[in-house]
Amino acid sequence: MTHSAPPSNHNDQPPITPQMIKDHGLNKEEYERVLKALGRAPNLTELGIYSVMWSEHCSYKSSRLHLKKLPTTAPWVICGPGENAGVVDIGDGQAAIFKMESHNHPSFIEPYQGAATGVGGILRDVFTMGARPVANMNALRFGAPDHPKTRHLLAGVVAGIGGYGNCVGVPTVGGETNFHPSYNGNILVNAMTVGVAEQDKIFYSAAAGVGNSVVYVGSKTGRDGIHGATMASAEFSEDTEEKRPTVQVGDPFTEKLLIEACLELMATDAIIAIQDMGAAGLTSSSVEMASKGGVGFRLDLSKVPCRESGMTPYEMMLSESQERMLMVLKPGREAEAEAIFHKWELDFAIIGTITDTGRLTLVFEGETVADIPVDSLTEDAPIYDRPHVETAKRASLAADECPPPADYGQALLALMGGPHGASRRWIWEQYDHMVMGDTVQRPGGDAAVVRVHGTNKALAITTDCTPRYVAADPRMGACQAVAEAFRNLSAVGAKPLAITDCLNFGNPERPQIMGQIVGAIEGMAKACRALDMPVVSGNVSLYNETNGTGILPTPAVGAIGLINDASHIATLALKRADDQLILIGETKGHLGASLYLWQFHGQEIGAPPPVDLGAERRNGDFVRSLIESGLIDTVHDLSDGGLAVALCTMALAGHIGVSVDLKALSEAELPPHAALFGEDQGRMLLAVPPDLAPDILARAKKSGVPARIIGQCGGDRIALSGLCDLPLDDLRTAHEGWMPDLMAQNLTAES
Amino acid sequence: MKTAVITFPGSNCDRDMRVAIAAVTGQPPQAVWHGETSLPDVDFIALPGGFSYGDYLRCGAIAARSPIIPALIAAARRGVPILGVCNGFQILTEIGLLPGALMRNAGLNFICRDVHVRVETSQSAFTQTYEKGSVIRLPVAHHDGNYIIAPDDLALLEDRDRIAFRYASAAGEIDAHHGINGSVGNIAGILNEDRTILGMMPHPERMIEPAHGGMDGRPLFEGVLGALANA
Amino acid sequence: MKARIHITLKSGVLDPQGKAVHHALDHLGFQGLKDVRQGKYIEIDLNETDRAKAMEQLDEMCKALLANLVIERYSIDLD
Amino acid sequence: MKARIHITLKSGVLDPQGKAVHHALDHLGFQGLKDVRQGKYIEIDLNETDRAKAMEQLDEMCKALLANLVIERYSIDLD
Ligand SMILES: Nc1ncnc2c1ncn2[C@@H]1O[C@H](COP(=O)(O)OP(=O)(O)O)[C@@H](O)[C@H]1O
Ligand SMILES: [Mg+2]
Repeated sequence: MTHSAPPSNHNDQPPITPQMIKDHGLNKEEYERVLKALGRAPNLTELGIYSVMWSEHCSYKSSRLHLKKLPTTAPWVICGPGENAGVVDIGDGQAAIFKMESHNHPSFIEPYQGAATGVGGILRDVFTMGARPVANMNALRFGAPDHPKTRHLLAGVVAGIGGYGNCVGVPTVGGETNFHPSYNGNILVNAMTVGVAEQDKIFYSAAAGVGNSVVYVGSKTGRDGIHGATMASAEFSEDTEEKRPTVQVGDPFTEKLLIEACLELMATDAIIAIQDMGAAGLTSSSVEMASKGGVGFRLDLSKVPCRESGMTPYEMMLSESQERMLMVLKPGREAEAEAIFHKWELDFAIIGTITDTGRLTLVFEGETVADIPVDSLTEDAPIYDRPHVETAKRASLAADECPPPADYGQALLALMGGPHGASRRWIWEQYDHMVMGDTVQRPGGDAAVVRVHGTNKALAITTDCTPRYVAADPRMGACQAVAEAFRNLSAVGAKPLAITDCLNFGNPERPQIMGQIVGAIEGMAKACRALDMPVVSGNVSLYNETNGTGILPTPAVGAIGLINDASHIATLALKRADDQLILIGETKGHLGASLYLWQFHGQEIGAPPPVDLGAERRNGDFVRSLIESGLIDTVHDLSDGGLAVALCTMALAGHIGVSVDLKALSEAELPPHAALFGEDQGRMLLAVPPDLAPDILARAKKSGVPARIIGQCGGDRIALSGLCDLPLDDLRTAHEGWMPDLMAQNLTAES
Repeated sequence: MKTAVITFPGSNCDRDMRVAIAAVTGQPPQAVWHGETSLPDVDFIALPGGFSYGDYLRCGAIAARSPIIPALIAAARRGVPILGVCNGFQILTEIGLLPGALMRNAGLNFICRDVHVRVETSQSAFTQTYEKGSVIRLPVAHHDGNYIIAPDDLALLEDRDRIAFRYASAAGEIDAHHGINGSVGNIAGILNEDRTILGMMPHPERMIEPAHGGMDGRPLFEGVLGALANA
Repeated sequence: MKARIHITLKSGVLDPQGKAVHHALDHLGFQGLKDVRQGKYIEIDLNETDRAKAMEQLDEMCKALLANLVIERYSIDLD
Repeated sequence: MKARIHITLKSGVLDPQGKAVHHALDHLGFQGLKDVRQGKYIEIDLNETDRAKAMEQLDEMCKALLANLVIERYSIDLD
């Protein structure tokens, strides 16, 4: 079948000019590709469609080549990357479905709505596949705390995440928050959703069945977020600002209805395929569904429910209005579906049918306004092997090259009461982290633990990345992010299953940045293989830079693990006054690229701590087995700030002091600041009753896991080898006070 | 015993409430959709928390005009015990079954954490299992829990021993410092004149089993549902 | 016909939002503010062409839903 | 001097509240409503007696705090 006739220029679409091509972000070669694919010049609507489908965001044109290096399979992986979210087997016929996604740029422009719609988008990715969302996470990076924009952005982002997640009724159970000047002009807002589905009720996006109805549900389409191009032509010039708000406004109430309506319909067998309308809205959803199914779509845009009058096909196809989905229904099931959506007071419209033409054909008011071979939008999308240079290796740093603190007590106070170590309570108390009644481990622990409703199983969830390390060595840094996720999951007693990622980087057209991307992906791949945590979903966010300065490379990792018995988990709070502290893993006092250096000396130098994936795995497996067997209940992993931060965190959480002998940390004597603040990987701290300690040490020995008693719990002070003796109360005041004090200066009220 | 939980569009603690009731009674409550115009014949009705209609306009305002509300009012008149938690409390005040109103938290932020509340009366089916003056720990999760009421009406509440819970310190002190959201007199929950309706901002259904980190909410359900079972 | 409805807190009712905004404005250096109150503003576009009928309808809407008369009052302007 | 400030969503920006209120009014039987939009209304009582200066101050307040100019616009009335 041929459709050679070019579509009419509906609404007198202007002829394509070089400026318009440029405004749509297509370069000369890419436009040549368009001409070739169509066999003629595109009209404006078609140009817009190519532009969004071939954008970095949709096509992954800079990263695709390298993403292939990531391991994506394992016996427990049901669906890897390529669908809306990754799916893993969690036993008993159930599956966990999860993904992380960035909403960096919108959140910088309008923090509340940007972050809120980020949460909305990632929720849709997960429930589109048939899962009920059960947990949200958020990984946030802001500029320097004293940067004039930081407080406003932090307040807005947190309010937005809470505003959306709380309303929808999905608990936000954890995340991470960093501050670094490299994010001053480009914050990162990465949101993750985890959902649970029955394995025989998982929904995919491949359309099928020529003649079947293509159905639009959810909210109406407005002119939201049509920013791909500035329309220079006369038709679009008047009042352009007003007509096209570049920021989408989220409606969490509608999202909640959409979740319930979709899950209700999914309980029947009426759906053949379903896809949320995310970035590039109707365009990407219809193209992806058609392309995956190897079919064509014929859509009548006159049927699209519109919020505003006079919307053009161009606008409808490029709108990023929120809370919308596209579905293909089994023949004859339309009325049943419509009744469900109407019950939930949502729009429902049959906007087209599946064809056998392999083309995306758009009709509006009786005229064909676009006619594009579907494959040309996906398979023919450009892929680039961009030039890249490996990040120069940094020399590793000896401990005596870093000056010790003048006063260890003051150092602890500054660390635990500073931007990096201070409590994030101010953030998580604005999130409903308990709704749904299954939050077993609330924010503040190494990993959140959320029970699988109605069972005694639980999912553990964490997000991790230390951008300092990635900047120092992308390969090692990304490897470390995966290792830390593995460690955090193991520390609560969970078997790590898989990861999702958000690769946040600067401009890939610069070889140094591309080098970071390639290095990070390869480092991540290596760790994922060694730790048996395949990547099942993810997202790439590039061009995170302002005025030529890029962010620290930030490949954020979101990971989930499975706990078979939710009554056997560990938490980091000390529990008994006479427990002994056992350190698992080897301490060498590695201070390169450490938090200590950065916070106290303002230095970002030295190689990051090496990651020994074998040791990481051994140590993690060992600790997990102790938790699973019910032997231990108090574990914390060591990461940023090393032993010092871990000890303080455990003591504060449990309201019990500690006394530690730093000499007991290692065979060779280490300078105290290296012992305390060194960030050697693969370490965890346990607190166990004294009569159990010998048994645990013996087991460790048998498993080839380094383990040493380094001190005990008790009292109400942090006492470290005579170096410091700090009242817990002072530490708590500093730790809990920092963020509220910072935010008390915030003057922009979100109301 | 027959119980019901009413779900409004945007309710999101309705499942939690059903789970809590079922845990105590052994029987799942009936889920009633707001669009119904009659209630099943039940002995107890709960209005769950969440964000009915997104909390748009005013919290609980749109839900309070739902088709089911006349039936709810009729049940209230018959003396059927009604529990409204969080958004459920807001809805009850919007309907007028409880006095006063719940406004934006004084600090303007959403607050989700455990708080201590002092039990101010054990003279109700809901609070009979607690000792008057005892302090219990329950989670709150709300943006609009700042209770206000006209001075005369407040005097009446106090006079008639209708204040069920107040935000307090762990030791039971009631002061501004422990008033988490600006509520007058730290009020966290109130009863109607007949003591058959309880509205409260804290979530007792989130503290009913060890995995929740506490069980202080359970006696409330055992009290009101046990009283019914024995009736 | 277009209506503009203002819903404000009754005097005497404490206004947490207005207070917070007042506070924030003070901090931003805007001096000499005696009072700040926050209310709602609702625009309704009606098909009704008869002013009196429209007014009656709007009044009912305010009573039935838009204002909580326990704490709020309203005023209606019609084009 | 008293100022009345209206903060409304720019046209084209989704107004979830207005939408929900519209819906609710429909259900309550108020027919023939073409559109409902919800905004904020702020009353500020200033000490400033010079109109021009007051206006300038208020304009700054709106820009600095009261309105979110990415999605909202504002108008100021002075007594
Ligand atoms: N934005 C956030 N939202 C919710 N919880 C957060 C956020 N940022 C940090 N947290 C929580 O604070 C705790 C400390 O975070 P972090 O220092 O990153 O832990 P770790 O180093 O063990 O990974 C964790 O429990 C984490 O979930
Ligand atoms: Mg972490």
